[in-house]
Amino acid sequence: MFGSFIKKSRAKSPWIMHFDCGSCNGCDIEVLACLTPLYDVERFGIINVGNPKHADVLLVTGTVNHRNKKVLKNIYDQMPEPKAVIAIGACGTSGGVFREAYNVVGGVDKVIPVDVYVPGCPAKPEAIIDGVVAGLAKFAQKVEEAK
Amino acid sequence: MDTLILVIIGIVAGPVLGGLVAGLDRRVTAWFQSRQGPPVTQPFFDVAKLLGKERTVVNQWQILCAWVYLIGAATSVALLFAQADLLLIFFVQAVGAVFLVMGALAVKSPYSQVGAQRELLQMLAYEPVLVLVFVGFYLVTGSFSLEALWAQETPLLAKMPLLYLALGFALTIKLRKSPFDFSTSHHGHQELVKGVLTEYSGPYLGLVEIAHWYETILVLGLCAMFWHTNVAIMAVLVILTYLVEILVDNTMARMTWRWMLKRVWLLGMGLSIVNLIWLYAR
Amino acid sequence: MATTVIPFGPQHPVLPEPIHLTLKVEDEIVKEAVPALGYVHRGLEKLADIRDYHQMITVCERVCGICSMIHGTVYSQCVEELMGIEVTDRAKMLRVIWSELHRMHSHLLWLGLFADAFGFEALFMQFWKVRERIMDINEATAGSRVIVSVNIIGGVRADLSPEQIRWILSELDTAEQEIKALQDTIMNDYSVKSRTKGIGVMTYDQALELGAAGPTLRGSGVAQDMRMLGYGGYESLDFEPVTEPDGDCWSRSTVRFREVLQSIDLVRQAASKLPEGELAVKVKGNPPEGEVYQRVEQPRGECVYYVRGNGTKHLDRLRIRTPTFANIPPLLHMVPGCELADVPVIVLSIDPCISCTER
Amino acid sequence: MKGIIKDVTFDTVVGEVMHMKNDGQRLVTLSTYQAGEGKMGILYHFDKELETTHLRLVADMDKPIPSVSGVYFSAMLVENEIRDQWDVEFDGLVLDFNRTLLLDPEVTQVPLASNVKIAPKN
Amino acid sequence: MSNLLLLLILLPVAAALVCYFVRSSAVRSMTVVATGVVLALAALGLLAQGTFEPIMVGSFLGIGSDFLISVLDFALLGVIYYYGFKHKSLLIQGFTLAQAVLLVWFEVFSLKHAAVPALAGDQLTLVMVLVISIIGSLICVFAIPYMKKHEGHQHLEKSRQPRFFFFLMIFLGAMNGLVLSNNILWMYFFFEATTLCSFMLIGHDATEIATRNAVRALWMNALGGLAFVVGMMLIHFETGLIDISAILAGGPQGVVMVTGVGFLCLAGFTKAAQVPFQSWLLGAMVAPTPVSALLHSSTMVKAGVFVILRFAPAFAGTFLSTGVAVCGAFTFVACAALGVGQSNGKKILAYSTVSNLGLIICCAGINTPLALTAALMLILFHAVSKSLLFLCVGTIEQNIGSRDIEDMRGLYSRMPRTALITIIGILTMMLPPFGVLLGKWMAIEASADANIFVVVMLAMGSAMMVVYLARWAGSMMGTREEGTLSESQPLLTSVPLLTLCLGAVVLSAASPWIYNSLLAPWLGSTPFTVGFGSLESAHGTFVVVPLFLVLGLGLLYAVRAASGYRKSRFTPPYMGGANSSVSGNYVGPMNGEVEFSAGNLYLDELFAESKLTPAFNALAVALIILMLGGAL
Repeated sequence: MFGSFIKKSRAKSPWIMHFDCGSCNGCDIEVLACLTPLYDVERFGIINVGNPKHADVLLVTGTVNHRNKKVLKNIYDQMPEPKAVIAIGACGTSGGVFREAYNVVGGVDKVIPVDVYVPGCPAKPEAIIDGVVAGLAKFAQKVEEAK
Repeated sequence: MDTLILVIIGIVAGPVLGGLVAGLDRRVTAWFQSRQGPPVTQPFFDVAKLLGKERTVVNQWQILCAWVYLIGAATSVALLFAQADLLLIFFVQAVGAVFLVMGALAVKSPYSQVGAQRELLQMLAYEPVLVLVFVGFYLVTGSFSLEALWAQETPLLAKMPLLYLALGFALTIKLRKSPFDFSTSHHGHQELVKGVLTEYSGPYLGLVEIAHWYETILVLGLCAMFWHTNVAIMAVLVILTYLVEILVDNTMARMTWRWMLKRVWLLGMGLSIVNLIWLYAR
Repeated sequence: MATTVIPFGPQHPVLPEPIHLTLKVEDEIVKEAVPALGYVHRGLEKLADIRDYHQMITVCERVCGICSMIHGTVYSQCVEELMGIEVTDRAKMLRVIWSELHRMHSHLLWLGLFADAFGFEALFMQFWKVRERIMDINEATAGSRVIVSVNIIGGVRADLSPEQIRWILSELDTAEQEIKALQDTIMNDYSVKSRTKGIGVMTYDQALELGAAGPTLRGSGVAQDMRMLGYGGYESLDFEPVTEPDGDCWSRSTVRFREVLQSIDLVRQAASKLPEGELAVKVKGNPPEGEVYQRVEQPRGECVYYVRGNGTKHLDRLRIRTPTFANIPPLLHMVPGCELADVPVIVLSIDPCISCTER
Repeated sequence: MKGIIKDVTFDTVVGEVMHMKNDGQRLVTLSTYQAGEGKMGILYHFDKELETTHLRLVADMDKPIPSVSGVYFSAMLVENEIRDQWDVEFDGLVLDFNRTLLLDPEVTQVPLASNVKIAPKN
Repeated sequence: MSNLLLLLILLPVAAALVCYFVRSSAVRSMTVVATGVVLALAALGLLAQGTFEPIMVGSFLGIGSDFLISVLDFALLGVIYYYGFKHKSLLIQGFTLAQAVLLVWFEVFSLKHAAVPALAGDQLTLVMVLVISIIGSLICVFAIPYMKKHEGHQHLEKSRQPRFFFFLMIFLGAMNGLVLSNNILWMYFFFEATTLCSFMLIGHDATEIATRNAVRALWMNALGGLAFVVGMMLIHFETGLIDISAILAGGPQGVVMVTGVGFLCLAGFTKAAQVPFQSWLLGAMVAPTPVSALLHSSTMVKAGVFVILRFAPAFAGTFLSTGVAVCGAFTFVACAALGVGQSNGKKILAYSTVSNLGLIICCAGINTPLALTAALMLILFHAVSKSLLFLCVGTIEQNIGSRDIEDMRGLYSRMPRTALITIIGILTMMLPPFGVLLGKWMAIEASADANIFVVVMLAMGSAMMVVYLARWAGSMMGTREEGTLSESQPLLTSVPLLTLCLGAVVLSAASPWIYNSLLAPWLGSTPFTVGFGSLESAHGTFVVVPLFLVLGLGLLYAVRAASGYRKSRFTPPYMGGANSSVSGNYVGPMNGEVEFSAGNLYLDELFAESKLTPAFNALAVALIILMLGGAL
């Protein structure tokens, strides 16, 4: 019984952690806007924790460059399972407008596995919330498969 | 036998009530911030999720310390329900608090280290105030045991109004509310990441959270003792006190420990001493 | 006395963007702060080699999402000056309106983050609530909330109808009331004052010597605002630069606070003076050889563009110096000696935009 | 380009900058561009009461360039950036990041030197 | 009976002579261990026989023992004067001369020479004898391997260990003598003997700083000796008594007598290193660690506390009593505050000791049965825990070469055994259900009846004590790396450590029964009743055994959970995402490796030793003058 409660709780309490990888800030402020009164994601139990050790979902905005790819990998490794990664915006999914710049590695999936891609330049808060929901479904599925 | 039943009630009801209080707290806070906020049962989902997460630690001391923190907090609530000696309740509570700090000091993380130091300073601030509150209690009832309270005919608040205010300081610190939320904050945005809790993760963070619920019940229980003659007024007093806590939390910035030490020592101790002198003189 | 070394960043909940400061603290007093950058560096100045001068607007707008409008404006102005194009007055005034809206949303966003830096979450929520009005205006008029992308070389691509302008003005009236109500809260609150007054002090002379820019400079009492240069329509608007004398975090936040109100006023002025005319002039050919140096006032301060053309459709050199880049040396000056708890407050008080800084 | 432009050389640059400082000028920034094979142009932009002054230094890239960070601390950051982007050295840089301000060891090419073109990544 | 008593006093003296004259280290070790065992057994034997009425001591070789003591008194004073002369200390010379003059006048003109029973033993004495003989002996045993290593570090040409153990052993004898004396002159003699021994031991290493600190200790204690003589004379002047049990039976009798007791208390203050005399004890930290352990936990300082506690009935209910309570409480809070600012492990322990002694003295001043019980409890449990901690610090220092608590960070990874014992030792100092906390609980409950200053100072002090102890214990925890060798300790090191550690825990658990059998009969009225393994009083209840069971089982469960750590994934700590390959380090500016470094908050602007000490000293002097003046 407790096991099923835990399973249910996972979907009800996704704690997010936002990492800005080299974004132009456009997506970042939209992620923050999700927390604010208009969108209020805390309704769904989503909290921005800012510490990978407490987080369930990693939101990554922006392109990966040579310096922050290590940070990104490190943060991902420090998150306890089960976890999901959501790449936000054109840059996070593919490198976007910067993809040919000399210090750019590319999208987030060049470094860590990504579960959900949220498009947009910048992605709108609605899209980000939708992405988190899709991510939760993904990670419920992952937990099932792991059994 | 009655005591045993009360203790069991305390141990079981403690986290349930504590979780609900935390849920209501988030709800009211959201209301203050023009938001809707999560469902009241949200803290239970959070903790259940945490308990189901992968166990990751930096070293094994953290596991030990998280458990002892929980055990200490639960024991202190049990003692509260057993109507034991107030000082004893307080010292047992300190066992948990000290272990939480030691677990944070055991890891090589600067955030957790600094957070632990700040947590110790918080203890330094509220402990003397609490002891003085208990001394006031003794002066009124003639005993440090909670049992002695029921023989009193007038509520304690009438005789210890200033001590109740001083207790408010201790309460705010213990509940980790602004302006005293610098060792760890309920909100993630702090210069120390999550301070003393930075390195506790997954199930161990869940344990710490449950222990925190116990502590909430402990301090609210202490507040409730100030109006023991009437259950309705007791409830109103506790609810009012907690609302004031949330109000303060939402209308104050986070302060520094330097500010805290000066204010709590001067104001908190000052209020206590004035009240105690009055009690001695009586 | 034992030293604690604290890695402040690159990933840190207080920092909106990755930057790193190695803080050496004793008794929580910062003794030394060494920065590390490059976590956001993409190298987009070099993209001028493979994107033509029209495409570069898109890139320049993404130097920073928060001040994207003004990056687009200054880039367009540079190319226009290089190519000798005169933009219509209507286009100039429309640029002013969107620029000032951008400034407002940037400042409101910053005020929220700043409140969050000293743990005043309720205030963060309130500022961001007001800010949503501006975001709505952006979305309704330009089709996008953050990066409005209205600039093109030679003018703007979107227009404002009289109804839209009326609606914008009425929204701004409401916003103004809400902001003034918040002003009472933030400026007179005891806890806010004690966390910001006297923290991170930089005097008038130091601010000039360290090359501070924007509100950071004006917070130290230097009346310098690039809009006084009178570029792109500002020459016909009436305004005084906002300054505060103390040079501490409180001054800098007050400057930004008053600038929000000033921007509302500027939008009103611009709307009332909005002339009729074409939105954009036709642009032909490539930028000729030559160099252009342009400075504009962004929400974070003075932004400098240096552009060299070489006669091809690719620019020879595009150099961007953003305000935060100029404000990092002052930051390094302000941090040592403060309390650890004040570091986030001081760091945020320069309104860091690392994405700008590192491009 | 608006504003007064003065040419300086390796020998006079620090003295001129010092002169500007004594005049109460604010160092805005340094701009760089390619000035022919093996040479780069550096512009030192100054501001006083919204009036702009530029110092132009055309430098050989294989020689250490005199640093002005001793005069204006704020030049430290931009000189480090130039060091990263052009692989030039500065003489007397107060805080030398040694080409690590923006770049990591993985980046082997010199970003802004003209003979190195960026190949689009796959 | 009296043979047992003589054994307790004279056996150490004999052992001391053997140590000094037989220069074989094997014989010396044997002697020390054997003496320790015999002393411990003798103390237990004395305990088994229970309390005894004052008894006379006969004569040696035809010389009356009282006369012998008098002669030895002057000899001692002579020796002390010699050292004062040698180190050019006018203070020592002055105080000693004054003592000698007063003593001559007292013994020759004033004293009515009558036979007075020299030795007596009540529960207080028995507890003290147990503490001295068992804990003191353990420390002496610990000293054997310690001194070997210590001298190994020093590269001495000729071992100075004979001298060291000579004084160590004499010390034990003198302490036993002190607590057993019933004749106040005997007590004075032993009091002075501990002064001399401590001087010798503090200065043992003969470095410049050691000598300087030893001289300081000597002049402060000589001042105490002078106060003792004055007190003794004043008491005799009013009551005509030098029989302690008779003095106590009489209670306070007039101004002069109470003032005399006040001077005895002052003597106790100097010996117990109360503010403003704390500096001698801090200076004593230069001595080898067994000396610190001996001086701070079981003997020297306890002598001061003992004197005050012994004479507590003689000032019950007077203003002096309140004065003593306030002075003690002040020392408690002042030294706790000074301890917060310290990073030197031995200094922390020193301040914590002085602070706890202050608490005991405060209890003696409160002077209710509850408070006196608290005092005795504290003496017993503090001695165990504190000596354990000193020995731990000594062991750690010999291994890592530092006594700074910052250097002990993560000590568990290097010295798991010692670190664990130290952590347990610290926990027994500050947390329930252990004995020291039990004592502190009693003290606070007792203080609620006293005045408000005492209450406030106790509340502040106990909070500060938690701060500096908790952070020390916490920072010693650390990760044990795979493949590190388990730590090896010599038998003579590990036996005392383990015995004391076990003792601290087991005695705490047994505290209700210790109270019942040992402490309760001491006072006429019993403040506590024992039920369900808990101590109940009118003030409140401390559920010792249930708490031990609940917290103990909880701890066991937690330990079990922690030892299942292999099920958990080990991750490096969070470093802003910039972790380097070494745990705790990160990649910082210029892609450089930045090493982990953390320091405690010492609250320098609030708790700086250099700023606080003069202020506290001045306040304490004022309080002491008030205390003595108030008695008049």
